[in-house]
Amino acid sequence: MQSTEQKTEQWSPRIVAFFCNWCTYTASDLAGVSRMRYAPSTRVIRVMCSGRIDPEFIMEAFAKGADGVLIGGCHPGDCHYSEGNYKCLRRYKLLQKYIEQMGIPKERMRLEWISAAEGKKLQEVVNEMTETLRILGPSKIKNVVETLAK
Amino acid sequence: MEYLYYPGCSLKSSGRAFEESLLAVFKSLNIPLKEIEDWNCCGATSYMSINECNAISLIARNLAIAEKMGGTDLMAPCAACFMGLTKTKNYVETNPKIRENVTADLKKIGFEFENKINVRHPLDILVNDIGTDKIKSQVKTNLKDLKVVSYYGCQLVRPFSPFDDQRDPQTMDQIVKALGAQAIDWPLKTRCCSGTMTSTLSDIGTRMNFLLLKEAKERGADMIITACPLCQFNLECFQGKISSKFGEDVKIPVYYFTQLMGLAFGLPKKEIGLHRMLSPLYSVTN
Amino acid sequence: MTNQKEEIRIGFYICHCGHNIGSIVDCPAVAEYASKLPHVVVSKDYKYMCSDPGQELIQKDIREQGLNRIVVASCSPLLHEPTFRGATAKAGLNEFYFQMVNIRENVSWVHEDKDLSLIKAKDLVRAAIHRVAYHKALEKKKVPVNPDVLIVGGGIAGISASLTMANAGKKVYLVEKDATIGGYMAKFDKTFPTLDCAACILTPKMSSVLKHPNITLWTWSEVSEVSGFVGNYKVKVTKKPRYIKEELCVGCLACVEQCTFKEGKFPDEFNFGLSKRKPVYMPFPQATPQVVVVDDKTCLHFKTGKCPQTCMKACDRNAFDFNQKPEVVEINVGTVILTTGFKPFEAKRATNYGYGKYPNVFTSLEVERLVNASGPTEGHVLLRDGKTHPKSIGIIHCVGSRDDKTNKWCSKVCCMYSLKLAHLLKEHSGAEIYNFYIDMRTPGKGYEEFYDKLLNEGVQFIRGRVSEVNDWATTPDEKGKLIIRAEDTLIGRVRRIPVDMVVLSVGLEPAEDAQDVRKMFNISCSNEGFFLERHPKLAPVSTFTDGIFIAGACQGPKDIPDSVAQAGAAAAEALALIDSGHVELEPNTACIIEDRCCGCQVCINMCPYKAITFDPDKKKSSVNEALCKGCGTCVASCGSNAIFQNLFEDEEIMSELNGLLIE
Amino acid sequence: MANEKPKLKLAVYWGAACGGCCVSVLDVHEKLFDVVANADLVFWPIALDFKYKDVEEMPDQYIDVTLFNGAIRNSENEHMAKLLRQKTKILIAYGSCAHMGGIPGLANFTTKEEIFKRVYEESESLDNPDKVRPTPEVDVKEGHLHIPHFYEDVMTLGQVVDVDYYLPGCPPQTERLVEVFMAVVTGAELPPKGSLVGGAPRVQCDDCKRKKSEKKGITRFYRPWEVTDDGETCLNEQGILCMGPATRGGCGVRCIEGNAPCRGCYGPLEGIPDPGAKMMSAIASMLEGKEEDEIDKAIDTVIDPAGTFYRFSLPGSILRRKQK
Repeated sequence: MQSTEQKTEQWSPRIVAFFCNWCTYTASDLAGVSRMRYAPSTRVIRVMCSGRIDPEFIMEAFAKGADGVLIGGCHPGDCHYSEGNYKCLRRYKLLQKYIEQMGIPKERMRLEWISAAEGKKLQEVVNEMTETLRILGPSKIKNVVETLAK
Repeated sequence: MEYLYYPGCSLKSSGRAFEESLLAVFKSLNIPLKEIEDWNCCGATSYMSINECNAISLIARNLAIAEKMGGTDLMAPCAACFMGLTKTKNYVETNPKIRENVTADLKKIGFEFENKINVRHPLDILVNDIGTDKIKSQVKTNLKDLKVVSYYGCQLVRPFSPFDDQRDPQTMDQIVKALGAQAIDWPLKTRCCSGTMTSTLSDIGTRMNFLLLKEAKERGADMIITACPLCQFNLECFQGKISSKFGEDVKIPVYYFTQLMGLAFGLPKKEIGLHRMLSPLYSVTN
Repeated sequence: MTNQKEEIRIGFYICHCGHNIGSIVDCPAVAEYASKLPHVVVSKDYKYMCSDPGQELIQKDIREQGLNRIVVASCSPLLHEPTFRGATAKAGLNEFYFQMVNIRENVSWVHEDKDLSLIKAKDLVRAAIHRVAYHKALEKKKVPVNPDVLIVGGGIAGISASLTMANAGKKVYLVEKDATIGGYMAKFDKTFPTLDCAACILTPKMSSVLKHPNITLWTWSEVSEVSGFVGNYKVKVTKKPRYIKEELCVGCLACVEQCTFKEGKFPDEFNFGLSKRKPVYMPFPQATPQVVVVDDKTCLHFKTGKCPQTCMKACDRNAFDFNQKPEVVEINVGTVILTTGFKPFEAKRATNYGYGKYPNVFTSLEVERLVNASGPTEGHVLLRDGKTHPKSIGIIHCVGSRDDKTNKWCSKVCCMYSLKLAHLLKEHSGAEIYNFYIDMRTPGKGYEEFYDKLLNEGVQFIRGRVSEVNDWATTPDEKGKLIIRAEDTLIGRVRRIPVDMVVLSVGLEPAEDAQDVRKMFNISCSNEGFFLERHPKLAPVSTFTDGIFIAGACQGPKDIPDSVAQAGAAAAEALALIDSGHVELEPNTACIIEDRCCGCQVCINMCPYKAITFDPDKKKSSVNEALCKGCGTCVASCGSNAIFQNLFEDEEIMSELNGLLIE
Repeated sequence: MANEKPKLKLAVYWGAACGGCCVSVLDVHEKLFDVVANADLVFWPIALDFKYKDVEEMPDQYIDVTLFNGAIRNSENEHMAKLLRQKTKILIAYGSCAHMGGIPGLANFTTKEEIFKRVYEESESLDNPDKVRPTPEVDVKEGHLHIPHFYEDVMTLGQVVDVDYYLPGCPPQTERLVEVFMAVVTGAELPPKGSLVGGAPRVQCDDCKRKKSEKKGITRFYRPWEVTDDGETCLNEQGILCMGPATRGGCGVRCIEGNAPCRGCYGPLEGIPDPGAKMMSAIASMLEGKEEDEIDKAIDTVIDPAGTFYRFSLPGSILRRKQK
């Protein structure tokens, strides 16, 4: 049980994490059962398949103040619904291009394949992303959006 | 495509025959080579064991130069160089601490090191890039009666074997076949040539070489070919001493595989450094 | 939209889970916080929500406080969602008015910082409370389970499972891709540790499979398509042409005798090429069914078209039909048991052992045939030349197992079968036997005792991984022998041992087609490629796909007893499902709002289950609820928001999202 | 007869707009007579000579219907929006610009500074050695001069005042305008405040005559000139990016009928918060390919996603503008 959790005095980013029920969400349970410590930055929203994730959700997350968005799906070829993860990947790729055009650093949005067996990977990914976001600092998207919507 | 070329010290001194034949053969296959500028030692000397970290940086400098010259593949014919460079690339790739250290060191001397150069061995290039068919097409001399054992030595395939089977390498044998000669299989392809022991612990060194030479002859080989200057040196230079010491004639020509290629391609003997060899190859050259 | 007329009354409960949650998350503080959130009428913390009193607490409040939405913050929904849904339903509220917050696996078990954990818990709770307001009443669909079962793979596991199911009165379809059932066990001479004859215990089972009224056996056949869902799978089986009318052939072998090839000419698969067969052949004497097969890759008729067809003429029952084409049969089953077995490690890959280079290096399976009385040498142990008797034999363990260069895993059966082969080889040839092993792994009833027996039989054991096998003779008497080099780690020296014959105890690998099979049946594989069980301890024969079970070596290296045991377990699981009569489906299916659908058909390709169809007259698409498995991929693809997914509607997810972020 | 009951007072105003919307009002052709028969145009800068003070002098709620087209780009736009809101019973955001920001909204991809730099310092046709920039307020001996403040961002009408109805389109389909107008005249029951009028309940594809199939399997997209449209197959299926699948119908698929892909000026369907997100999702859903590089290749052919999917709607989108 390695303690890789960051300390409080550091600013803790808020990551909205859309996890597939069958792989990454199960992996997060596994991480829990194995008491793997990781940064308390993620806020998980469970979906049945990464293919359900609508670009709308991700934009909304940023607009409402998320510092990052993490998508967790099954490894290629392992989708519980055979190909939902590929469909997610295609949308993600396009969205990524858009996000960058909108001046949002692409590091704020991340897609990872994390199988039900990879609690360790989940821990690493979350810690890694948390670090990256710390370096980027808090997202200003929310303020920008709000000042515009008088 | 053009390959960058890292000769290393041997090919400029004791192993000149290797360089000469290599360049000649590549020329006749018209594979462009470009020697990298201002290269330094490959690490095959004791400084590696004094401070590995600095040693790695020093070796990586060669890779950095190659990067700067804008190539993708760097060819290192000498087995020791090949191993040293592959090892360096591998360490930098897999060990973040080393990467940090190396990139920092090289930055100091003006290199933006990305470690993106592929380290290649001529055998790899000839078999996998050029292809044995192209080699076949160049053959002018009939070698069908020539029996050849290929001796790879240790460093080509151990600990890294990027292009050949670690336990039973094949590329040199493939070339022998392509040249129309008979490739004799033997289990000693990668067994130790005793490295520097021929001079430091000569009893052991010579015995190890005796075993190799004896087995080659036992299997009816007319010659041994190798890809390593040190192996070539060990196997060739002590044959007289060994024969008398063990009371058994183990004299057999030991050539670089590139020289055999040169012969097959009908290149002039001088161009492929035959004049530098101790044991003449009657069966082919006469 | 939420039903505007009804007032939303949310009950929130947070669980301490003893100290599991309570020690990190300040539960009372969260309850206090939640009580101020919109629509929250009741907000409580309790030691163990999943306990009966905990559940009664919810039910009581539903009745007395008129709650119509329930949120519980405790462990993972994958664990206790059913529990709390049940509690909700017991109180007369639709179970889908419930939402669960995971503050154990996702908070208290993975974080140490109490302040940040509290913030995170509040966020998650707020999200759930926003979300639940949008929940709708849904009905779980009950679908009947088709009692018929499909079993794929006719090895010992498949055979056992089939017989168990059939004896329980279920209709069984057993599909085997080879021409006979029996699998690897049929090739063995004896089985460890009891050394009873494999054929003697297997063949009776094989014939009872054939005779059993409840079993439909399709050999030389493969599953080619699977659709549907638990309880109602639709399966297409392709019967490969064997050019013999199965029902007519009695296995008299007249055709084989009369084949234009007077002698066997082609490597006999059953004997791993140690003998030759003709293009028309019976896989092996006890093959089940007793029906010959014509191999169209080697048969003259198919290769040249110029064959006298003496075989056909020899058949007095006119069983031949050279025009047979692949035939596809479609069956409906409720459950599936996969017993597709393994693939032996390909010895050539261990280049340092010289298999394929030195003729007298054999694989353990070849030797199984050599020592088999019905094998190519009638049980005589002979070298490749077919006449020399080996005087010394080296058996190398862990070939392709426990090796970074090939497979990391221990193949579990090799130690025991190597011991068995050592015994049989000694018995049949009297040769000196050397076993080279890394560790001797003999757990199992009577296994260690078997090892002891071998030690006393005078078989040599050398502890050390063999570095190489070569023909490098250093003394005249070594000429023509194979030299085994290994470090004897017990005496700490490298040894060179010359032998006449080397046996490579090859490990077990996932079957060639494991990936195709897993994709077809929509299950997962663990990293090394064996089928992944639902839970390594508590659900070893179930998969993540309901109604699909696994048994035998397809799940991981296994010996015969284990395979048979698993087959029984898988059969029991299948029977339990069948006898429950029906399955309940999560109502998270997708639905198309016809009025919004524009008929662009983007969604149709999204569905891996062909659940969406387009009606060209209406110019609308619609979802077949029975086929929809609820991934929601189509929902995201719709540019018109014409599709919604129950339990995961846009507004439900959006409100959860907003709840998460807006304090 | 119409003139028996008091005539409606009608105003048409433009914010940051091209003028097309104002002109489109004239596209009602002879129907214009029905309009004038029932209404007095009390304010219409593009066509009739009114002054702002005329509006200021009007009592509140004096105007029955105002068609406000154009986005909010500067202080003048905002001032007039607020003024007209105050003077109008029914304020209609008329056209894509007022509705979602429109083409002027694309300015949200840059900043005021960048725009001024380009216009007053870098423009090729420029002769401005002193790099003079507009100064909103300046005192000269003749007195105090002022021009509108240029805002940092473009906003939709709905983002500055509260809007009664939205009439989408660039420009709106004028038949729709007449319908709405007549509804007001005849006092028919009007849709709930804030709703979008003059749009179809379904997206473009519903009216599009082109052949659509379930097999999309697009491997790359083409710019319109890179391929020859067969004239009958769904443009997207031919790899020509068409916003139809996520764009509200009602325009009578004018562009597609003219063999040009839909650009999305009518915006998204009811209840969809972001115009581009859905389109991105739909487009990506038509792609095939599983290898990352295959997908990347396909995505690379979607030139400028933001500009394409938010051509008319950047300020009205969830993210509203490029981050600075």
